[in-house]
Amino acid sequence: MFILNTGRTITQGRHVEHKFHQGYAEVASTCFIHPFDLMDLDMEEGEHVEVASAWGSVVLKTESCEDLPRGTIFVPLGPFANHIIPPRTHSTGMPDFKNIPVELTFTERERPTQWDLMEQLGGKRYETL
Amino acid sequence: MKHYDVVCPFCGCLCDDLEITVENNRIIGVDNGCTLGNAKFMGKERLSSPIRRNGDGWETISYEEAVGYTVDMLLEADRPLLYGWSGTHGEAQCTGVHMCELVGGIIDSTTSVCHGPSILAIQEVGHPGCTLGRVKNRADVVIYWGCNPLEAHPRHMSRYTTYADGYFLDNAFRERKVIVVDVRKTETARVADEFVRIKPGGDYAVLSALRAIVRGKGDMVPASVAGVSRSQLERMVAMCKDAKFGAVFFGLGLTMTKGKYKNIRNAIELVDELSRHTKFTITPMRGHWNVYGSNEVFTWMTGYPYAIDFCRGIAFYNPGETSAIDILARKECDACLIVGSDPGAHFPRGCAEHLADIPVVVIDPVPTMTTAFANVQIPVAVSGIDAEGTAYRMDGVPIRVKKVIEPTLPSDSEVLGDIFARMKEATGYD
Amino acid sequence: MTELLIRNACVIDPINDICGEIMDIAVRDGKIVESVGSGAEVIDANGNLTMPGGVESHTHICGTKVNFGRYMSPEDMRAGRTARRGHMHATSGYSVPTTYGTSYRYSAMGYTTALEGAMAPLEARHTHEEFAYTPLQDMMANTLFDGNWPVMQAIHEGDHKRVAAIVGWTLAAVKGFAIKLTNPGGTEAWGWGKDVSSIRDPVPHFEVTPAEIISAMIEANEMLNLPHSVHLHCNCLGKPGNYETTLETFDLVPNAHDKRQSLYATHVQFHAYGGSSWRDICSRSEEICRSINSKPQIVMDMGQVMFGKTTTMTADGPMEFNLYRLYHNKWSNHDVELETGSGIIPVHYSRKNLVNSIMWAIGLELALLTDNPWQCILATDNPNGAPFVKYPEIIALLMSKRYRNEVFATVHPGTEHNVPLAALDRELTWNDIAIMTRAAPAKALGLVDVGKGHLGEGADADIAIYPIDITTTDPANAPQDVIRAFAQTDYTIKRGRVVCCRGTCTVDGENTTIWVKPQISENHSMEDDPEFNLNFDRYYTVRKRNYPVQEEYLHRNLCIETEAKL
Amino acid sequence: MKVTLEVKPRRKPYLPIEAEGIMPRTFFEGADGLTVYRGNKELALEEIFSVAIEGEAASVDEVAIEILGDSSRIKRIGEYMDGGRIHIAGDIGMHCGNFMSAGEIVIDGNADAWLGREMRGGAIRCHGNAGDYCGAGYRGEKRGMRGGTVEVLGDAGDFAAETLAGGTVIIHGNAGDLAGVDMKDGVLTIMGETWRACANMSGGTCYVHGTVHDMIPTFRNVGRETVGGEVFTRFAGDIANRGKGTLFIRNYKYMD
Repeated sequence: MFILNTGRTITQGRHVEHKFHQGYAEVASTCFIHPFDLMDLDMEEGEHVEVASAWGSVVLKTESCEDLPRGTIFVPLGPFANHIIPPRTHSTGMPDFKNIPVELTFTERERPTQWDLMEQLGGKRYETL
Repeated sequence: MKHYDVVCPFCGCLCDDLEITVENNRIIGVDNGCTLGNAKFMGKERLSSPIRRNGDGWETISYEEAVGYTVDMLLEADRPLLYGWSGTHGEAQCTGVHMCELVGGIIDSTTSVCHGPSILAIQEVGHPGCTLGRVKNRADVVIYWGCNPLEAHPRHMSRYTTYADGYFLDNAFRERKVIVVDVRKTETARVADEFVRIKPGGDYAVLSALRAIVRGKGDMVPASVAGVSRSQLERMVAMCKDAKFGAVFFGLGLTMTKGKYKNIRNAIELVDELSRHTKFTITPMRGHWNVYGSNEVFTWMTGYPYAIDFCRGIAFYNPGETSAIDILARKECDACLIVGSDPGAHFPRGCAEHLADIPVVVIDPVPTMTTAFANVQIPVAVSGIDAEGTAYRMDGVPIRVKKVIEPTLPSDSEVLGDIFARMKEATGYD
Repeated sequence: MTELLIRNACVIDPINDICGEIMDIAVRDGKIVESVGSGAEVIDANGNLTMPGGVESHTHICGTKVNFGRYMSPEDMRAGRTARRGHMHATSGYSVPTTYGTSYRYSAMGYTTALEGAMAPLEARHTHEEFAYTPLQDMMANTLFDGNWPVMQAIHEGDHKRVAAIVGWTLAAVKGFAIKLTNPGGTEAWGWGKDVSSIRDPVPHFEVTPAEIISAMIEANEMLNLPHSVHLHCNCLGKPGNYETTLETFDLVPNAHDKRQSLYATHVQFHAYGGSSWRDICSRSEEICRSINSKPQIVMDMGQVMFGKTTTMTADGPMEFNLYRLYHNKWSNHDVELETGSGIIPVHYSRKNLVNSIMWAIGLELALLTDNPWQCILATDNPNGAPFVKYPEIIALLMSKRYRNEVFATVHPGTEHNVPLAALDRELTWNDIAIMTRAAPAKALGLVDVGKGHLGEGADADIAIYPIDITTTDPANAPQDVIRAFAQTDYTIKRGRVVCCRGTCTVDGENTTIWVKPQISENHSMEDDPEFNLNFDRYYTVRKRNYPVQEEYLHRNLCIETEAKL
Repeated sequence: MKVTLEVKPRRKPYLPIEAEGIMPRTFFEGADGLTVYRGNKELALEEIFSVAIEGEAASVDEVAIEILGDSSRIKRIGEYMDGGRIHIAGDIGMHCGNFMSAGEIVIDGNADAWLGREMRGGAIRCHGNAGDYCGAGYRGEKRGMRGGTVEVLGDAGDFAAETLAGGTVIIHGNAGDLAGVDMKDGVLTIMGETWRACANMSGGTCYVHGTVHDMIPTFRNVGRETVGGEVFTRFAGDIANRGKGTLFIRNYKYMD
């Protein structure tokens, strides 16, 4: 079991006003993980991982990061992270955007695009007219 | 043409020293801005006219039609949610409150997913704060707790703390001590004099321990608290007590983690305790450029800073019940107007799913993830680029954001003003 | 052209020496006129008490600190909620109501003009934004200079013209109305968690004393020819024994103006304490009033405390921290760079508490011991002493010895040994009350010439008609009738329109912001002063270019341009 | 008098119904024209409930209200209740028994958040689970529940008995995170386990018969003490605050 934290990063921030770009999807679908944890999972950096919480699962691309404590992963805030974040707030108004237990499994599946995720939730992709 | 001292409408720092070069009504250069602000000023992908979801696709519609749709949607709803507001200027937020009051809906801003918990804490114990210049000119100890300014507020340290000149400091950079408290070693942690790494979910315990040490009861604190040794906590307290002016800044690392607002309350009570020994202040690192403005406007107009429910005519406030996440996750609204915000991207999926089930109007200059859930989207001018108005910095200082290019689309206040006027007409309110 | 005729009004208009005369009042296009045509709208006052609209010369109702009081107090908000109705928006709050709540309640009490007591220049834009949502009163703002760096530096250099020049530039830039000093020097010391302990105690680093700041600012005020005088919240607020500081401060004040006072001392109740601790605190109202009675150059307001819950808020940051240590309730503080501070805590003044009871008595004593009612204005430093909705009760207390005795019997039994109130038999008259609630504040603020505080020809048609017949009501024996009458007008008329009728506001309203612009010669202008500009951009966190409040925030406004002697 | 209210099916079943009028005094005084709200729409009671009233009452305490059907989204039942009885056969929505001062509410199912918020007196018994903020206070108000009893036979959510200032809260199952946080007075009893109990408490007493996880590190261990035949570790705290509360715990674990 891993602990998922989400948060801002500068690259996420740079793309946040242009969310339908590929660059945004790249950034927001990155799973930062300690290199030793990657080794334990028998994975290489850049391979895809399915991250599953009690609320859903999503495919992300791994990126190794020694600054993280072992046993934790970090995903920039955005639609990918939110695909597995619980909508409950403990009646405080604020969801658990941090400190969420998740399971990680290697996958060969492609990452979805941000529009794929929105369509899974009942939305409709917007392509420039 | 060059515009000087332009205000950046990106984050709560509201840097007001940008230089924007404009040619043929297009921005071609940004000086002094950070990478986040620059990206916003240089952004190009805007919608040029309202769009409507049409079966399996999208069609462009007129402003007239879009406004009409919005008016009908709001007036027909039993419990409409009016959400967003942090990405627009104060004048538009005021109209939003009047609209909400008129239709009997719920109005909430992105506060509920950033510093809402800080407000709940302030409502319990108050807030010893100050404007950022007070910190810049005086602070010799700066604590960043659960925030990463180098990535989220890139100029915070250079304008207001570590790297800024201070009147009372000869060599500010050397004289200021920086303490970073976080669960991971962030970019900001790398430049800290002291990095305190906490186990996830352990902030509250560490804050309690610090308070006990400040009160002289350190001997009762266990040797290790949530991954932090007592000796490091004692060192931290000594640095704080020795400070002439200490400033705590905190971010989503405290508001979003376990315990939510109780973490902030504990941090504020630590600052209260330190204030008995020396000068100490605490400031939330507000995210959106005008999220604090939404709190100010909502407060003077309704009495409450966010999550206000007007369904019963009077203002009712109960974050956890009247806040956007809870309303959507519990499917407690039947229409939604979203202004300058992107819950599609930034809310947990359970919330977005309800948006797919109800009529939604989005007012936003650019297509966002929320566009996917919109029945209608109305593009507007960007506040701070081609529309002007009031914004409130993270410390409460009001600044007027400017217009550097001539708008080709109406501003938020104009579109909302139009909707409100039509609503008043339809309800016979003069 | 719109015309209005108020018939059968029993008018008290102290500025025009009218006291209880039954007469008609004619109004055309928002101004009082000699007569109107037969087509004018008619209001029958039925012989009821009719006065100029109330003028509030010290209240905290708009701006950063007030809004923070709301923001941190949802428990206060739920105490006074009303739904949207007709022209009235929803309101919330008791001691710190929403802007609409404040405006409607003042209007129901007949108030048509109000001075916000404290505005930090850096945050002036906020105050002006809230003015726009306080639609039924004309508004103006005291502007804080108690810890202003460039001002203190100029005082230290002995350059009082520069002091005036900086003040003049700032007032015009932030669209302020008057100079406010809150615990001068103390708010800067609070930047280090300290305070000043007397008017001779130098401010850390800046090496000027509160006394020097006060004197220099009085001089600057007159150089700038401002309509109002310096408006001072004395040092050492709320501290036992502080009356000495207050008296010393009063002794600093020259008689520098022929039409009005040279110093407005606000909420003097909080500055009239004897004793050396909370244990032996007592009233020194007699000494304070002796000083006031001999100094026509000073006008004060009461700062009356009334029992119940309220919220204290002031720019006096260190004082609020002391209160926090006393009450252990929630505490907010907000220092403003290079300028001032502020603090907020909720309090509950209890009649069972000896100190609170003494405070209650002192405020009344100040009003009863001041010989000339023009020198003592009725105010609670809203909401610090009490929410302004308590004014009718204060009026009744001042007009009725019997009512005072009744209330006195309910306060802490130790009170009578510490205050002279029980021995004071004076009962104020209707005319005294009219002076203390409209004529004197208008005169003190310098607003008589722009048409406030009186009903003479050419004055603004701001009129309050209270449902009481003063020819048949004996206020000394009917305090409840007095309270009822002053709590709600039959009609409040603003700019010639009925804006509130028996508590219901009848228009959306649009107020006027009154501000000053001193005309300063170019060689004293701070516009292009190199030193001022350099330090500004170096030490403020807002660029000088972005500091002035833009015209967009003014809406309807009245700019008083003054000829500065500079 | 027996009042039976059966919830009718609704077209928008998730929209909450606010029904603070539903309490014994209303029916005792005559409930003609009683309305409830669906969002901003004011509706006759009969639009939401099938209503049956039998018998008479000589005092408010002789009024018994029975609520049947899906009442999980009905809010504010029994708000300001001052006598009589309410029985809820299923689940109940938020704010049940807010500010109540007397009488009894029995819930057979689960209760949503803010059960007995700022309660002054009377009794609430919930046979299922209670949501967050069970027996807690209002936003910004220093003192929460001040009197009466809330008893939950199942589990309670987070922030149970937050700012408790009087009365008794008993949770027979587990209580979530920060039970008894900022409590000032009164008694909180948790039969199961809980997390970070009584953080920042400044008065009152709490008993935890199970384990406290992530125990707050600023409580002073006073020693073993037997209460009602059970051996507890007694703590004084919270010393981060002024250390005036008492906490009896069977087992505890710090986050070290």
